[in-house]
Amino acid sequence: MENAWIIPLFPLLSFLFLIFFGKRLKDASAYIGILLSLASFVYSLLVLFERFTSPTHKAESVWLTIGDVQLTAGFEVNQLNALMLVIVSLVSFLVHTYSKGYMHGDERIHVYYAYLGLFTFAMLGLVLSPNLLQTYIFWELVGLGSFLLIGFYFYKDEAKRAAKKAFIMTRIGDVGLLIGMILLFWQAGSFEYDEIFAAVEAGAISSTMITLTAILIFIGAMGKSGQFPLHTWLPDAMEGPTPVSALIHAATMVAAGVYLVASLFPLFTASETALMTVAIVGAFTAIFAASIGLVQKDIKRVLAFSTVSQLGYMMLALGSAGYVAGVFHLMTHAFFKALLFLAAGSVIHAVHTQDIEKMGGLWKKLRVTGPLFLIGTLAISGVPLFSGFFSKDEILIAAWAHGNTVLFWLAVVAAFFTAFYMFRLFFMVFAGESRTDMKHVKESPSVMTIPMVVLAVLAVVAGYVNTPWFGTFLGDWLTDGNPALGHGHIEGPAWIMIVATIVSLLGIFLAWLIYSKRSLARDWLGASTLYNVLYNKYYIDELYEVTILKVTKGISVLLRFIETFLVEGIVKGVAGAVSGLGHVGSKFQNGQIQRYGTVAFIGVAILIVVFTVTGGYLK
Amino acid sequence: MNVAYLSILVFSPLLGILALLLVPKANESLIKIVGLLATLPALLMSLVVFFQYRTGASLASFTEEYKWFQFGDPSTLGDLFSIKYELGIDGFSLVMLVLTAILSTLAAIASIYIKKEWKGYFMLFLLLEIGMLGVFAAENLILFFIFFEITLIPTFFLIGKWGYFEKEKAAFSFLIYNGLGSAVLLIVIMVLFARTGTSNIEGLTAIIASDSQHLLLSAGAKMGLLVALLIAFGVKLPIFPLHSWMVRVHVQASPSVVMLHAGILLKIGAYGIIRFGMGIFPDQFQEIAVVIAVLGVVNLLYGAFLALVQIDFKMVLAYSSISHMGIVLIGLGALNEAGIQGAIFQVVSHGLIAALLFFLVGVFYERLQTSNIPNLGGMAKGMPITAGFLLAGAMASLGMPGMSGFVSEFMAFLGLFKEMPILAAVGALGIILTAVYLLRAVLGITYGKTQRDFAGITDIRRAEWIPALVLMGIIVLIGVYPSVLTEPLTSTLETIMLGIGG
Amino acid sequence: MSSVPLSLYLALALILFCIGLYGALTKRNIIIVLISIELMLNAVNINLVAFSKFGVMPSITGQIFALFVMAVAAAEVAIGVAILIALYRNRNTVNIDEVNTLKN
Amino acid sequence: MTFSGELLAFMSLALVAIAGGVLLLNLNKVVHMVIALVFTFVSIAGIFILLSAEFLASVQILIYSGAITIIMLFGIMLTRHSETNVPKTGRLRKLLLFLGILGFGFAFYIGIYNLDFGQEAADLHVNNTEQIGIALYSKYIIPFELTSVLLLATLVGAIILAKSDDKKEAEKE
Repeated sequence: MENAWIIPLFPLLSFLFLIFFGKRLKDASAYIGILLSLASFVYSLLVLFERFTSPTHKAESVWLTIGDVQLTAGFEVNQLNALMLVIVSLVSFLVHTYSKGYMHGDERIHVYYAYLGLFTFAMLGLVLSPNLLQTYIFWELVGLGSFLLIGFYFYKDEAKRAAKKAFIMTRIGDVGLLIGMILLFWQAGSFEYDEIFAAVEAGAISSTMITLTAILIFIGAMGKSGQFPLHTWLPDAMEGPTPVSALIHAATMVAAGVYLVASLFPLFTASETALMTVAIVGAFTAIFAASIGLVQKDIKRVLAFSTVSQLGYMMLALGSAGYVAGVFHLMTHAFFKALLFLAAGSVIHAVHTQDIEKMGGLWKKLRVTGPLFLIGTLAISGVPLFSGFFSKDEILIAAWAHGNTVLFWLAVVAAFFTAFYMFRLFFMVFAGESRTDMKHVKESPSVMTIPMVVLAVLAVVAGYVNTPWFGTFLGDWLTDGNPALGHGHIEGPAWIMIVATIVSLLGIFLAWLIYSKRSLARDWLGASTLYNVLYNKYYIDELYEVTILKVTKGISVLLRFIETFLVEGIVKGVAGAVSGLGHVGSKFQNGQIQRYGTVAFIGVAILIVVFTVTGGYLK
Repeated sequence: MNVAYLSILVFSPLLGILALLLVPKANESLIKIVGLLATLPALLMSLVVFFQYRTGASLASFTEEYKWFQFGDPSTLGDLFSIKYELGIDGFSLVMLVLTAILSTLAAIASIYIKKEWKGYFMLFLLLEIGMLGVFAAENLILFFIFFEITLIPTFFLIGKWGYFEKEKAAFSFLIYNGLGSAVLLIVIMVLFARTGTSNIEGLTAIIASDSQHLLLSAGAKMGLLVALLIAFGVKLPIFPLHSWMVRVHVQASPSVVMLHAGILLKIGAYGIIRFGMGIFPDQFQEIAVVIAVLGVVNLLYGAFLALVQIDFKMVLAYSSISHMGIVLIGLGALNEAGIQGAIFQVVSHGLIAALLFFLVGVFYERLQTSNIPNLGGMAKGMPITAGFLLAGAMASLGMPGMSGFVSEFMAFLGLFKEMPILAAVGALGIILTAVYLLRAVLGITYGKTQRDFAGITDIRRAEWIPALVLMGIIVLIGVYPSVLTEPLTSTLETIMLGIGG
Repeated sequence: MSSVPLSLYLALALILFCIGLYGALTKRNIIIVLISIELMLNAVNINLVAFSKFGVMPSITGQIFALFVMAVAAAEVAIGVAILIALYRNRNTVNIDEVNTLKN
Repeated sequence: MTFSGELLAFMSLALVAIAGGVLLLNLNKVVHMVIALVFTFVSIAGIFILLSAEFLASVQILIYSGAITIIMLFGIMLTRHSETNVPKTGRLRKLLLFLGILGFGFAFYIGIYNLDFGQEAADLHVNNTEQIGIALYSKYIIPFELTSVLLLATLVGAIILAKSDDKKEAEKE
């Protein structure tokens, strides 16, 4: 565990190596990426196992000295970190492997693997950070990595726009995080998590300040985790290669926001307002994104909105003081969403389109992908015995136990939506007759299917580490020795579980009726206003377009006017004055000694008078 | 340390000028080689000092002092009213010296793009280097001023002769603005000299500090002098609204000259404000700290908003320089350790980043004859390495952690948030805007559909690798391991903080 | 003790000097300009002689200086008139406005 | 300042000197101006006597009232002076100059007003010429000799300048 800092270095090595020498390696560069990510995964596993038996390890050294203040850098392995390490490195390794098949033949594959390495490095570094500053550093690097990956197909205008949008939207959140972090620093005198918590506990920080900083930091989390209103970049980010979506938008980057709130959990619990904000934003995002997901036609966009919605769930859990629930869902979601994305990638790889209207009947063609996709869908819909069921249940209980009744019911509705749109997706892609020519559709190679199988297994079993039936192992372990994080398991009424099950089954049933059995017509949907509003994502993008963008542009144009007319005007004025003086001066130079004398004498006279009257300069 | 080490360091490019006199005018390659070689001694010597300092050597032994000339009767006045030739360095000026030496060498490499009259070009170039090195090594205000002026004239010719279409206009506006700035500076220096009888920087600092009763200079006069200093160096920095010359110069001068201009010459302004404004008048500086911070935020936002609507990439970079210099002011306005250190970091960091970006502009302008963003789209296809460097440079510029820009930006804001949180929050908007305009510009150039035929256009070539890699390397080094800079700066910072009394 | 104080002599010299200055700078005729300059020199002489009597260190030196000034003034007038005549021969004028060869 | 014969003499001499100066500025004919100046010069000689500089007074009369005025008159006679076609100096310039001189005079007046060193040389008038002679030939011998060189140069210069160019004259005719 003392050497846990090596873990992020493997992918960094991969990045550096591939950037400099990748061009000569061509396809072989994939193996380097895979090997190194495997190494960090294995090492993470070792660290996790070691963590079961030994206490938290933390090591730091001075990074930057500002006067008397020393900012440190180092790493920390606590329960949450160790768990995240494994999740991130595992998904990263699987995505590396999967990409070998998916990106096969791309001439820039070495660049792709280099970017993957950079991203994984940043994410692992983020997970290991023992203080806010280091977190922020890797937080930004994660943003950079995702920016590069989203914009991987740089020659497409959409990719360019999406990358730019992702970067800027998350940057807006980052500024919130930066401000919150700096304010916290001047209050607590340190960026270290433990010292901040100690200061909070000791009451050294006023409660308004706690609320303010917590909310500012949450803004950062909102940016990265795609919470409303900073969510718009996430669906657009689907322009990147599909495995990237699995990595970024399922397991790692978007989870970073949740992770941040989780690791600063004691700060949030110190302020009821901050917690409430997190819960409300989370619940609203959950239902908001789910409603948009109902009508999307792009397979990846559906998954993207589902991600946003699930992240909202996690935020709701954390905001309801359900630390374990949030982290638990983060973990299960990482597995089943990665599975879904990879399976979707496999579908896209096979049919070369992302429009679900053009798919259908793929169940028979894709004998491996189909069932795997189904497992993922079942897991996310919260069907009992799959991992999503347990974690979602925990969240609902937490929300109920915390007394957020309204939010609880919102979450239940969101769960219904989730089940509905996920199965709508499943039925439209796999069931029924194919709607376009599907003769050349072939199953993906095993290098792609094997990672999916691994994830599918995890999507099923991951839930059993923390169940009300077989013990709450995960929860106990996570909160062990840290009472600030709450109880390992929150007891809730049993009917919640039943309601959740019924709701999700209902959603599935409805989807089946409409999209598979077609006993309910769906033509009327397309024409309604509601449909349009949903399909256009509540016109949020357009709203930003006309408000923020226009205002910014307006200010810029205004300032440009100031620049051209005012500043340049001053310049011209000065220049004019100088040349005018020159003209006046040249009039004196008429060659007549008398005029020279006159001018010189008047100058001297003025000087003498001034000196006599003022009695000298600067007296 | 042997005598006259610093003098040799500062005047070593003179050797190159003399050598160039002997080289025939038409021998292009030889002139370029001599010009490049002439920058190397200063580089090596400054690096030697730097590493010696890092290993614990004292910088005091480098101080040189010779009698130069004197006003009045030496027997009665003693050392008063005598002007000495004094060179000396502390951590801050050492860092600036190293930066100057590095950028000069790299700019000499980047001078491959110069198309005509290489001999004159390199002679002026080396003269400029002497001036820049001297500015940072001078311990005496009058000597400082002389070196300051030495930088002015070569730059004027370098812009006016080897620039682009509107080079003359740019050169003249450069000269007028900076000439006015120098005039104001000269007045300040003369008043100080006349009142205190010394022009030694340390001596002045001590005298003004002991003059808390305002016997030598009234409080108002001190404030006036400080404001005059701010104007004089504000032109160089530049502070809004004294910036329009600098935009023109950035657009019109040739890349190698802009590398030095943006990298070093603008920094003289910051150096002057820190050294003289803050060093000599710490109490007055404290009084106007808020104004400085507000000016910084205005600079930051103003530059950023204007960079947002520019079409020419060079204009974007020019306004981004204004915006980044705002961060220097923000750091100074904070007036605490974090802020000042951030400001100094920003000085160094922006020097490197601006040099890198302008060098890259030179690289693709040479090949594509345009720097208009709409004409350039999709460069990553034709020139992937250049595009990669450009993207990396933009990331450094917008403050990506792991690169030097982040450290400085972070510390400057860290400082300001302690003193004026609300102003700092407004300034933090600039961080977003920086990302927006840089991405808009750089993605417009590198990403998207290819706008033109890249057939036959080579990517970055042999010699061009060196500046790009070296600059990138230093940027990352500072970003990852900032102690490389903080340690030399510690003593300087302590002195400044002592003066402020904080 | 003399009953006329130093300041009166100096005031007289000042008035004469001012008159001379005004004449030298406004008159168009070169001869008058020359005469005005003589007047200014004379005013200076008064000062010198006055200080020779009432100065910090009264001595004969002031008078000697006045003597030198007179010698130089005489020389100056001689040269001035010579130039005037040469000028008149070439330009046929004594108007100072037309003497502007300094311009080119 | 008590009333005495000395003061009366000073006042009248000063009055004449200033009047001469003012007339110099305001008379129309050049010859009249020169004559006005003679009065000034002579009264300055009187002032010199009041200041115990008898030798200087005589030199003043010899050189200024005699030599210089005569040279001037020669100069006037050798050139033609038409009062009609001489353009007047600009009013603005005159005004500015007048103000400038007024300020200048005012500033100096502040300086000399009530200036008094409290010391007075007592023996200047005793053998004045002798004293001057001794100083001139001992202490100030070098300037004295230089003055002679200057006068010689003036002599030669004046002749060369004023001499008509024979060749040109010949060509003209």
